[in-house]
Amino acid sequence: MNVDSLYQEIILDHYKHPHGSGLREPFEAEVHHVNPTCGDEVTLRVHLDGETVSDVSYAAEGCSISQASVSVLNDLIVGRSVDEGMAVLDSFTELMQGKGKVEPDEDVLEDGIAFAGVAQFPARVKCALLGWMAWKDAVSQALVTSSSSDPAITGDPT
Amino acid sequence: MNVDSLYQEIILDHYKHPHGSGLREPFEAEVHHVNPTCGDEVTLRVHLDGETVSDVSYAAEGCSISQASVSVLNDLIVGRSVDEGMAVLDSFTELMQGKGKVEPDEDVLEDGIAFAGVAQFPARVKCALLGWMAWKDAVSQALVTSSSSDPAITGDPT
Amino acid sequence: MTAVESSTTYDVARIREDFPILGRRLSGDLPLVYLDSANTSQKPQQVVDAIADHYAQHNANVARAMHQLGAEATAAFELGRDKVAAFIGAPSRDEVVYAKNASEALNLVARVLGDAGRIGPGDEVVITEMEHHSNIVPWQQVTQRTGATLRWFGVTDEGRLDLDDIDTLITERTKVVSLTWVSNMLGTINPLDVVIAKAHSVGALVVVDASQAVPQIPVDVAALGADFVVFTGHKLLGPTGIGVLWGRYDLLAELPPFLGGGEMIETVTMERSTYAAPPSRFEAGTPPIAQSVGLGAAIDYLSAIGMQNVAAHEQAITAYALGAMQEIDGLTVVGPKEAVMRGGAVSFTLDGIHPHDVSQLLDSRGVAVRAGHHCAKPAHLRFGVQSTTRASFYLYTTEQEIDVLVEALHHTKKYFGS
Amino acid sequence: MTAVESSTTYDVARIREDFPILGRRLSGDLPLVYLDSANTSQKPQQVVDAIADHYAQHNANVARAMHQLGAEATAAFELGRDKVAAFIGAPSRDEVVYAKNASEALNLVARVLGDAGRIGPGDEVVITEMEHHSNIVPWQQVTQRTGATLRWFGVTDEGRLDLDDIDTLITERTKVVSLTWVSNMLGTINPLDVVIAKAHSVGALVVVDASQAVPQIPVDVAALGADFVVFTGHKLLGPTGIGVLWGRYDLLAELPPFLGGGEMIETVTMERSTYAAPPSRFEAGTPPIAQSVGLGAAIDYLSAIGMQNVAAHEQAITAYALGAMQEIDGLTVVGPKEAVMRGGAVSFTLDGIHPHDVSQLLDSRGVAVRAGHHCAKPAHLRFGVQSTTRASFYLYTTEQEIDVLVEALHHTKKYFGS
Ligand SMILES: Cc1ncc(COP(=O)(O)O)c(C=O)c1O
Ligand SMILES: Cc1ncc(COP(=O)(O)O)c(C=O)c1O
Repeated sequence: MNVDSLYQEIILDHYKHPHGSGLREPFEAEVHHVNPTCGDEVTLRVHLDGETVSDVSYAAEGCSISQASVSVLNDLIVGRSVDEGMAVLDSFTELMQGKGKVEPDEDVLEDGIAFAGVAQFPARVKCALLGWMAWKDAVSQALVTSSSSDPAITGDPT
Repeated sequence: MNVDSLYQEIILDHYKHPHGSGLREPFEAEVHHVNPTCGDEVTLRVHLDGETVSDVSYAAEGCSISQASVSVLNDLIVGRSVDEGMAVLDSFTELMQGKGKVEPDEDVLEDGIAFAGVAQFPARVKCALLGWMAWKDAVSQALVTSSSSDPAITGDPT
Repeated sequence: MTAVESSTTYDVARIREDFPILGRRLSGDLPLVYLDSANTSQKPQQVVDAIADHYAQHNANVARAMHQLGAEATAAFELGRDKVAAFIGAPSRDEVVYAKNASEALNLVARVLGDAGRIGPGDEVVITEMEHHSNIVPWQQVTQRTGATLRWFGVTDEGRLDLDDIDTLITERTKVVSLTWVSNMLGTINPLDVVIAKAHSVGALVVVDASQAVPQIPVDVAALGADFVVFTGHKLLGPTGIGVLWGRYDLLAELPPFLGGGEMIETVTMERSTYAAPPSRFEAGTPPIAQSVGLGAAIDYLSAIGMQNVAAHEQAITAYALGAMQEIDGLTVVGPKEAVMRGGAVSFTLDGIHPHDVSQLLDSRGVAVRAGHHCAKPAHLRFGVQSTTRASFYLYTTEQEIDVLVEALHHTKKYFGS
Repeated sequence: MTAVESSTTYDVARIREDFPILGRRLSGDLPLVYLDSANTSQKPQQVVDAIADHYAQHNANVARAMHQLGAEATAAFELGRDKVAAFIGAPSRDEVVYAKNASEALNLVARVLGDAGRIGPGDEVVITEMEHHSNIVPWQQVTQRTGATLRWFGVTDEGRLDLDDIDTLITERTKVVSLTWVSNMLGTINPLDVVIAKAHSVGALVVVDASQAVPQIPVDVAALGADFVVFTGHKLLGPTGIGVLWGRYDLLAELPPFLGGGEMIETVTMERSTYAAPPSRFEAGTPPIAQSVGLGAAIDYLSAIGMQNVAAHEQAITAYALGAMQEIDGLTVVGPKEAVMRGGAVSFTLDGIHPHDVSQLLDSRGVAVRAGHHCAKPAHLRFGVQSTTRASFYLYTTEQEIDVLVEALHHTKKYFGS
């Protein structure tokens, strides 16, 4: 367990220069997730355009791993269909929970393969998954919203 | 720890032929004590005549030790003054809690010295003390009753 | 003949070697004959070592520590939970909540059902006359607090659950039915399927006290179909200080927390708190870390032998004991007299000799049994006795030990001249 | 110069030999530098052995067993209680109630005070902003349930209890004041005498969370004058699975039970139950038997060293650490910055580096610290931080270990380029 395998250059880059950070409109769902162990937090919004995830915006407060991971999520998910996004989520989750024994697929995960090292640090897996769990939650809520109302209407669903 | 030192002949005699058993009138106080561990029970009444304990009557359900001990109590206490009775109680309690290291005084405890062996069986000490604790409780209640009302009046203090 | 087959492969002498205490000599250099396993079981060396090794090499607090020791301790602690879940056939590890013992687990269920308003005025809770006090008092407390009514099944002369009244007992008013799987006093194994089906038909929840069941019979909570199942580590070759509540996840997820504090929260401000998902929601404070490791080792030990084999041995030794003991003049077994739908606890009376005195005399021969009400006063009252003596058996009990018991009972009779 | 004298006789190298885990090598063959004792303490071999020996040679259930093993186990279990009582200066052993941890003990007090009607509509409970979640959530729960109001002391910029408001906070409406003796996050030692005097002057009860105090300072509950004092075994060299509630006997004797079940009863019928005297009344089910034995061994260990000496060492090592750490650029101690009225937990931030990342880098050097909110979210909020890194020390901590910490912090800064 070498700490350098955890703090890959790519991760530190995303941490210092997060992609797509900030909360934007429009959005169909906003969620707030907390890692109860350490207090890391993320507020995350999803904007769907039909089947397409046209935006994932967020405000995150947390460690390098949790912040870099939501930045990579933004890269990987925006512009994809919900189904494709879910497939990426599955593959990222599988990597994280694989205890270092799962070989990441660069075609699917792109920069996300840098998180392979995190899987060897069980306490950090939750950090890496925080944003992804928030996205999963937000998407399910957005799908409910968009199926029960005019998908074009957006707003603050408090 | 020889079981014969617990089951002295004297104890088995008192167990088989308890002295003063049965509930009698008059009495100033009646108490019901239970050994929560095993369920042994005693109902015990005290009748005071001025300073003198003129009767201790009881109905006991329990093991040989608890039954023999209340029978010995009846022998030792009835006819004594409350203060003398309390002194005997103290000396019996001291013997029971002495872990086998206290030398019993036959002048004070008479047949009670047969309980010296019980002190080596911690689980049985509570059995031996059940009736004595009940008596202590009953006497304190009787003293309250007799000091707050005509000492000649007796009845059922339920 | 599988029974014979399994008894030839079941090597009790080999098993006993794992239990250091079974080699103990008592006062008078007598060998220990431990027949008090329904009270608490003995521990194999494997469990003792797992606990010692944890403290000596891997100790740290769990969940909240990010360092290597913390990761080791967390993994070891949660592995214990995985083992418990697998052992009882729980659909998910998140359905396994740790408590300090079975009593706390039962109180937890009773308290949160009350707090959640699932037990209220006019509602009824149904228990049985053969329950352990830990499955009586919490229901008395919650029904008193909420204005509900406590009702109970009676027990037949044979020591079986009296199901005659089931249709008048379990009605639309019934919100909870809580009963033991195996009685710790009578030994009776209850027909849970009948009770669970009836309770569910009226929409009541079923709590099963499996404290005496999990140690001696294979348990599959998913197949059982109850809503909550409770048991305790120390009767299962495990350490003191740990109990288990298994609950259906959807129910646990709906219920409010029990104790408040560290580890059970999602977020805390001075004004208000939100709570974590199960099982954390019900586990306030530092959990039983080393105890989970020890319980896991106990489960590994039992699983290696096979719970089917443990159950077969328990059955065989109980049949042997019931036969031998009932040949003694003046000895009356309180509870089912044959080893049918019956666990390995045999309570009895001996004419004219108080149970304390019986157990004391047995102890003088090295035979450890329990005397008293066994935390089941109502069941004793039902049979008109204040207390009984109880011999109880486990995977390490031998027929020779039963023979020593019987011999010691004869000696007891002689000693007290009856 | 008594300080120098006691530090010459205090042989930390000798003490470390008793803790097998301190010889652990971590990943990369690095020696363990354990600076997470406020989270949980390590265990000396003496404690590990006492527990193992209990299970292997003396295991039985307590109170209810009459056989020799039962007598041994009961004596060992109750001896643990005697040791706890003596260690904290309890006037009577019957004032020592065992819980599973400090959190349960705090919940116990909050629940029974609520159930007893001692906290009701219009009443107020006062806590502080520096409490551990386990001394916040139970009071939120009980005030919500009973219609009472929760109020709290603030914390000054220096991390001290803000006593300015004491006269408006603690009033005739106040029924309970519950506060920590030593903060697990800030390290602050609170002026309990002032708070207790004020609370008692208005007739309020005082609950002291001594979870961080009993391990590091000599405690005399009789001299302290609080009504309840709570602490936990695992921070005191003892096992997990045991906590202690000390309570004034007259109060305990008045209060209703908490959990219902075996061992806490006087008598049980199906209709109703009566309850045993304290401490049994509050200890339902099989108690933490082996844990009491282990805690007793821990107390023996600490007493042999002398709590005065343990406290002096804690003071000295904390002063050394505060000095060395605060020389690091960008490091800010959250809490009192000098070792005055202060325990051995030092929480800090490092500019631009998240505490998780700090603790991860320290771990890569073998240094075990805690990162996060330390179950004290409100205290973090007070200082405008979401989390901190905390190094905490105990009787086995050396100056060399602090030096390794400081060196590792410099490395961390370099690693993250700040
Ligand atoms: C001040 C304080 N109170 C309460 C607790 C809770 O102790 P436990 O987790 O053993 O219940 C802790 C430790 O976590 C603490 O530091
Ligand atoms: C049937 C039954 N239920 C509950 C309990 C309580 O278990 P514990 O004392 O571990 O809480 C016991 C054992 O004492 C039992 O036999």
